[in-house]
Amino acid sequence: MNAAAGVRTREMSYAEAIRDAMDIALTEDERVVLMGEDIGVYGGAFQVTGDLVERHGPDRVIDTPISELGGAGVAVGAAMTGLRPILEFQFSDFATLAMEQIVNQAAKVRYMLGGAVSVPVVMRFPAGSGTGAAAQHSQSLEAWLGHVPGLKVVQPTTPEDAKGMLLAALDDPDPVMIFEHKLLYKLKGQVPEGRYTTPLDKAVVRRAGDAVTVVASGIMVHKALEAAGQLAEDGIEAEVIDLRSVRPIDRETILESVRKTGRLLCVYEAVKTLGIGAEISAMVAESDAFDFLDAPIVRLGGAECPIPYNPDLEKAAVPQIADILDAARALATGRR
Amino acid sequence: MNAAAGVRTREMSYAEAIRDAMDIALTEDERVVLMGEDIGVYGGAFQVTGDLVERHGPDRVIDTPISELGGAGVAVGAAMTGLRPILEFQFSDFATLAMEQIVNQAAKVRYMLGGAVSVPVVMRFPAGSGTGAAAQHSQSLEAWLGHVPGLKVVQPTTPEDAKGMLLAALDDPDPVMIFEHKLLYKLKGQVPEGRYTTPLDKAVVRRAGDAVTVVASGIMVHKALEAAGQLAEDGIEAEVIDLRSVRPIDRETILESVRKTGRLLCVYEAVKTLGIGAEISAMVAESDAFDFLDAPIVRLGGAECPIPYNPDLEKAAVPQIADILDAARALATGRR
Amino acid sequence: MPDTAQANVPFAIATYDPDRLRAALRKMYLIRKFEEGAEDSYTRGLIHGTMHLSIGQEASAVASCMALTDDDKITSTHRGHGHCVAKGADVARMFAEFFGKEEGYCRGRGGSMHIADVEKGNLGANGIVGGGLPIAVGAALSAKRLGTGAVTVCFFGDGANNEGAFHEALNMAAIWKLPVVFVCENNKYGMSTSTERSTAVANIADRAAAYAMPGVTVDGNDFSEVAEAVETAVARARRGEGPSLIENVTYRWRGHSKSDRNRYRTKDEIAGWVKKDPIARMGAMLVTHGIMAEEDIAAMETDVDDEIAEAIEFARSGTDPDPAEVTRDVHTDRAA
Amino acid sequence: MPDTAQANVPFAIATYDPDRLRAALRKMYLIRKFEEGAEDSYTRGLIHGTMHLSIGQEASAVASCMALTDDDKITSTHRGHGHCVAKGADVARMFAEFFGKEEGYCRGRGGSMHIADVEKGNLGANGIVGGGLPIAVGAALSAKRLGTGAVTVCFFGDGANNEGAFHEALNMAAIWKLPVVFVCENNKYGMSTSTERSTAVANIADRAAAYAMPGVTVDGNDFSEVAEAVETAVARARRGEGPSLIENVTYRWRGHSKSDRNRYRTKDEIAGWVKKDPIARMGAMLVTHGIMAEEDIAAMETDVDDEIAEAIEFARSGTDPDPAEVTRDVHTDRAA
Ligand SMILES: Cc1ncc(C[n+]2csc(CCOP(=O)(O)OP(=O)(O)O)c2C)c(N)n1
Ligand SMILES: Cc1ncc(C[n+]2csc(CCOP(=O)(O)OP(=O)(O)O)c2C)c(N)n1
Ligand SMILES: [Mg+2]
Ligand SMILES: [Mg+2]
Repeated sequence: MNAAAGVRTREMSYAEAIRDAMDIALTEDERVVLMGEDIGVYGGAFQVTGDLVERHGPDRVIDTPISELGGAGVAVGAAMTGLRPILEFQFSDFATLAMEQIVNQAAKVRYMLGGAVSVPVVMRFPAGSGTGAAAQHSQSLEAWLGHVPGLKVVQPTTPEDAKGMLLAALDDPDPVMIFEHKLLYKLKGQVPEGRYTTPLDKAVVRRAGDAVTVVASGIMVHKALEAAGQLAEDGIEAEVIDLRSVRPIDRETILESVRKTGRLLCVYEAVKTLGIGAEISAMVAESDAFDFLDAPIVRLGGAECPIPYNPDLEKAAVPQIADILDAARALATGRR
Repeated sequence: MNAAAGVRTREMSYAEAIRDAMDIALTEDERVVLMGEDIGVYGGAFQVTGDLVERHGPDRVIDTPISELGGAGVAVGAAMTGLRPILEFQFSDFATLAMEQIVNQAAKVRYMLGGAVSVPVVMRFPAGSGTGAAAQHSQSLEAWLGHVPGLKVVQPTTPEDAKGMLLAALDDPDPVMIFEHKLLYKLKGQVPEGRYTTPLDKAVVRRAGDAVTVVASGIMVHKALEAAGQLAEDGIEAEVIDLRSVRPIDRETILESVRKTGRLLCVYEAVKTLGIGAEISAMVAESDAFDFLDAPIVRLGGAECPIPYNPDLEKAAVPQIADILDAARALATGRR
Repeated sequence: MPDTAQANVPFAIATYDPDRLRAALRKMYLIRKFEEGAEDSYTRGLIHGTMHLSIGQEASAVASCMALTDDDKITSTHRGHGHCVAKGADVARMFAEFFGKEEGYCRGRGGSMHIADVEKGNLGANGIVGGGLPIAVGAALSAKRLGTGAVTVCFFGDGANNEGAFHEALNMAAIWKLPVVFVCENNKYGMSTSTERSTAVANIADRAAAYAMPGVTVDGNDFSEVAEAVETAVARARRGEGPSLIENVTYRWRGHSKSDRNRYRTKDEIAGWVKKDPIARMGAMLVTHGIMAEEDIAAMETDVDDEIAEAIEFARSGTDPDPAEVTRDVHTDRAA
Repeated sequence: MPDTAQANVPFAIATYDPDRLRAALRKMYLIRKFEEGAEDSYTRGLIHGTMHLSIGQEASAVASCMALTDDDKITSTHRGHGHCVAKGADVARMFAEFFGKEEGYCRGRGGSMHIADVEKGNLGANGIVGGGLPIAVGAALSAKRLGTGAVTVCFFGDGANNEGAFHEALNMAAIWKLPVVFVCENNKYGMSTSTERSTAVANIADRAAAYAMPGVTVDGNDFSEVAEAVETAVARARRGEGPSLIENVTYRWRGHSKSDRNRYRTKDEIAGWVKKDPIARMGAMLVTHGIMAEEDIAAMETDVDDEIAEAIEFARSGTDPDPAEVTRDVHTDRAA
C-alpha cells in the first residue's frame, strides 16, 4: 500500500487526498472545473472540496442548484466541448435522479456518434451506510453503473488510491464514476506528493494467503483485512483482494488467486442480490479457475432490505467482521 | 403453457393479453387507473392500451405530460392513498428519469415507515432491442431493479403469463415492475378468459431435459426453446427454464434442474456483466447444487456495448439462436 | 370568511375561535421545544445520524395546517419535525423514532428524515429534496378520483424549487386541477446556497405563473398571513379549482444540519431573524387581542416543557428493535 | 441591425445578403426533400427502425441557425434531420447514417435519432425528450469558461417543456448567464398530446418569466420572424447577458413517427397548416423582394432533387459495418 520508494509521502485522510488530487488538477489544467451542491463555501457535505473555492474561485468550483439531472447533463455537455468537469453528488443515492444523463448520455454518446466525440467527465459518489442517515442516504449502487458499457467504475479504498485514481480518471478521455465510502473519508494513510496516477482497471492483493481468496470492495476491504488478521491467528491465511475497479473487473488478479486457494469469498456492502459479488462469482464459475474450486463460492452482501435507521439494525443490514470471519472460516475448513 | 383443462381460452397476442388484464381490472375495481404517455387516444406507443380510453374514459386512462419522474411520483402518491395505478413507461429506457421515485420512494416507503403504509403500484416497461431504435430505446435494465429490495420484478414471456402476472401484480400490495419485451407484443398464444393470476415468484420449466439446464429470461426463452428443438435432433435434451421472475428468483426450480443436469447455461439479452445471469450463476455456485456441477457455468448475455443502430450490429449485440446452440452443445458435450 | 380588512383584525383572530388559536400557539411551542429536545439529545450522543431543525419556522408549519382535517394529507421534507407536530403527531412517538425504538412512528426504521404519521394524514418526511412533490400530486389525484374531498398540502424548501420534480409536479397538478396546495418554505438557503445564487427569480411564487396557478409570497413568520393564504388556497382546492403555490418567507435559526459551520451567512443576519421570532409574534397577537394573558403563555410553556420531558423519557425507555427482524416490512405481509 | 420596421422590409431581407438568403431557401428545400427521400426509403424497406420527419418545420431549423457560425453549437432532438442540415451537414453522410453505413455521421451506430455532425457544431440529435437541454447548457458553460465566444442553440419540442430537465437547464443557464438560446419548436403536439392537454400555460414562452429571461413566441413558419428573434437572442448571449427562450410555433405535417395513425388531430387541421408552408412563404418573400425569380426557384428545386438522389445512391452503396466491431468506440482508443 505504500508508494514506490523514493517518492515523498505525507499522511493525509482519504478526503484530503481527494482534495489534493483536485487541487493539483485545478492548478495544472485550466479545463478542470468542479461542480456540485454546496462544494464551495460549505466545502462539500463531507468536506471533501474544503477550501478549494478559496484557492480557485467560484468560476472553477461551482455550486450548482439542487438539480442533479441538470447538473449531470451540464457536466456531460461541458465535457463534450472542452472542459474536464468533476461532478460531486452529495450522496450517491441522488444519482437516481441523474441516471438518464449518466447512462443514456455520458456512457453512450461516444458510441452512438461512432467515435466522433469523447465525454471526459468524472463523477464522484459518496456512498454506503454507517452514518445513521437511513434508507435514502446510505445506498451502494455501484453495481448499476457496473452494468453500463461506456462507463468506468471504481471504488478506491485508501487515501493513496483515492488520489491516484481521481488523477487517472481526469486523464481518461471517457466517463469515470468514483464511488467513495463515506466512512473512509477520515481514514488516514501515507499519500505520495504531487501528481501520480493509479490504474482504473486493476485489483490489488492487499494481503497474501493460500487458504481462501477474499475479494472485497469498498469499505469491506478494511473489514476483510481485519478478519484476515484474526484468521491468521488460527493459522488460516486468507488472501485479501481489493477489487478497486467495478467496471472493468480485473479478471486475472482474481482468477490467479482462486487457482491458488481453491476457495472464494466475495464481500461487499451493496444488497447481495445482483451486487458486484454476483459478477465476480459468475466470472470465476465460467472460467478455467472453476476446476480449481474446492468448495461453493460464497458471497457476503448486504441484507435484502433498505438501510434502516436504528444503529443495530443498520449494522445487521451489512456484513460485519464477525460475518466475514465465520464465512471465511467455514469456507477454508469445509469440503474436499 | 396451456391453461388448466376446462378453462375457456382464446388466441390473443401478448399486447392484447395485457390489455385484457387491464380491461378486467378497470371494470372490476374502481381504484384502478392507467397512467402513461400517449396511452389514451394514441393507444400507447406499442398499442398496448389500445381502445381502453374509449371504454373507460380519460379519467381512468390518463395521458400524462412527458414527465417520467413526476409521473412515477404521482403513481406512488396515488398508490399510497387508495388508488391502484398502472404506470406505462413508453420505453424502459426512460425509467432512468424516474429511478428516484421507483427506488427511493416506491421500493422503500413501506420499510422506512415501519410498515405503516403499502405502495400498490404497478409499472410496465417495454424493453429490449431488435427494433432498430438504437442505444437509448433498446436497453434491458431489469437487473437494476432486481437489485432493489422492496420491488418485485417480472418478465412474462407468453400472452398467458402477461395477463396472469399483470392481474397478480394488481392484487399485490407492493410495487411490481413488469418488463415486457417489445418484440413479444405481437406473439400469439392461447389465453384463458376472465380473471386468473399467475405467481410473481415462480420460474417454469418450458421444456424438460437432462443434458443441460438453460435458464433464459424474456425473449431469450423463445430463442432457447428453438435452440433446444434443434439440439434434440442431435440427441441433446436441454431443459429450458423460463425465469419469469427476476426478483425474487425462484431458487428451487433452478437448483432442482441443475442437480439433475449438472450443467448450467444462463441466457439473457441485457449486458452480460452484472446482468441477471450473474445472479443465477452465483446463486447456484453458492448452493448445494454446486456439487452437482460437471462443468463451468456459462452465461450468454448482451455484448459490452450500447445497442447499435445498424441491424447486423444490433443482432451481434445480443445472443442469437446460433450462439445458444453453440454454447449449449459445448456445455453438454464437454468436461467430466 | 370574515372581512378582516375592515375590522382591522388579523385574519386568524377573526377566523379561528380562541381554543384553536391557543392550541396553535401551543403547537408552535411544542415544535420549538421538540427541536430543542432533539438537539440536546443529539448533542449528548443519545441520537445518531443527522437531523434538520426547524426552529424559527414554526408559524409556517402550524398555520399551514390550520385549514386541514385529519382526512387531509401533507407531504413533508427532511426538515419535517414541525410539519409532523402541526399535523397532530404525538411527540413521544416522534422521539421514540429518533431514539430508534419500536414505539416510534416508523418502528425505528426511518428516523428523522422519514418521520411520518399516516393516520393523521402525514405521508412522511422525505430524504430526497423535492421527492414529496409528485407524491403530493398523487395523493391529490386519489382524492379527486375517489371523491374524498381531501386536500393535500405539499411542503418543500426553496432549494427544492430548482429540482425537475417541482416543475413536473406543479404542471401536472395544474393541468388536472388537483386539490393540492404547494407550500414553499423559503428560508433563504438550501444548505449553504442562497436563493439569489440558486434561483433565477426573486420570489419562488413568481414561478406560479409558469403553471397558470395563483402564487403568493407571504411573511412566513406571521401566523395569520400564512393561515390566510393557505385557507384561501385550500378553499379553492376544495371547490375543484385546482392548485396554488404559497411561499412562506422564513428563516432557520440553526445550521442546515449538525455538520453546518454557518460560513455562508453572518451572525447579524441570524440575529436579525431571531428578532422576528414567529412564536413571540403569535403570542403577542393573542395577548393584544385578549385571547391569552402573559401568564397563560408562561403556563403553557411549562406545560409543554413537561410534555417534552415525558416524551423523551418515554422514548429512552422504549423497545429496541430485534436485529433479526432487519428484513421485516420490506414487503407487506399478505396474511395480515 | 437595420431598422426594418421603418423601411417595412422584412428583417431577413434587410439583414442578410442575397446569397445567404438563397442558400437559406436551398437548405429549406434540402430538408424537405431529404425528409421525403428518407420517408420513401423507409417505406420501401431500405431503412429500418423509426424516424421523425420535420416536414413543415423547415423555417424553424434554418432560420434558427442563421446567426450561428461553425464554431457555435446546437443540440438537437429526435426530430433532428432539419437541424442537422441547417447546421451544415452533408446529406449524403446523413443518408449513409440512416442506411447504417460506415460512411454515415455515426458510422451506422446512431441512426436517425442520434444523427450528429460534431465538426459543424451539431452535438447530436437525442432519443431522450429533453435530454439535450442540460447538455446545451454545458456547452455554453464551456464557451464561457474557455472564452470561445461560441453560442449554443438548444432545440427542443413543446413536449419536452414538461420535463424536469427543461426546468433545471433553464434555471442554471439563467443564474450563470450562459450564452445559450433555447428554441422551442412548438408543433402543437408531443406525439398525440396537445399542449392544451399537457402544458399549464398557453404559450411555452410564458415560462421564460420563471427564469427571468426574455421569452418570445413567434410564427415559426415565418423565416424572417424566427431569424430576427434568434439573432436578437444570440447577440444578447454573445454580449454575455445570458440566455433567452424563443418559441417557434409550427406544425409537423406528417405523423409523429411511422406508427402514428393521426387519431388526435383532424385532416382539416393538417390541411390548414399545409397552407402555411414555410418554404412557399420564404420563396414568395424572396420573389417579392427581387432576390429570386420563380424560375430560379424551380431550378433550385431540381438541383436539390439531384443532390438528394445522389446522396441516396451514395448511402446505398456505402460500406456495411463489420459485426465483429460491435464493441468498437465504446471507449476512446487511447493510442489515438
Ligand atoms: C435530491 C437531493 N439532493 C440533495 C440533497 C441534500 N440536501 C438535503 S437538504 C438540502 C437543502 C435543501 O434546501 P431547501 O429545500 O431550501 O430546504 P431547507 O433545508 O432550507 O429546509 C440538500 C442539498 C438531498 N437530500 N436530496
Ligand atoms: C424521456 C422521453 N420520454 C418519452 C419519449 C417518447 N417520445 C419521443 S418523441 C415524443 C414526443 C415529443 O414531443 P415534442 O417534444 O413536442 O417533440 P415533437 O415530436 O413534437 O417534435 C415522445 C413522447 C422519449 N423519447 N423520451
Ligand atoms: Mg431552504
Ligand atoms: Mg411537439
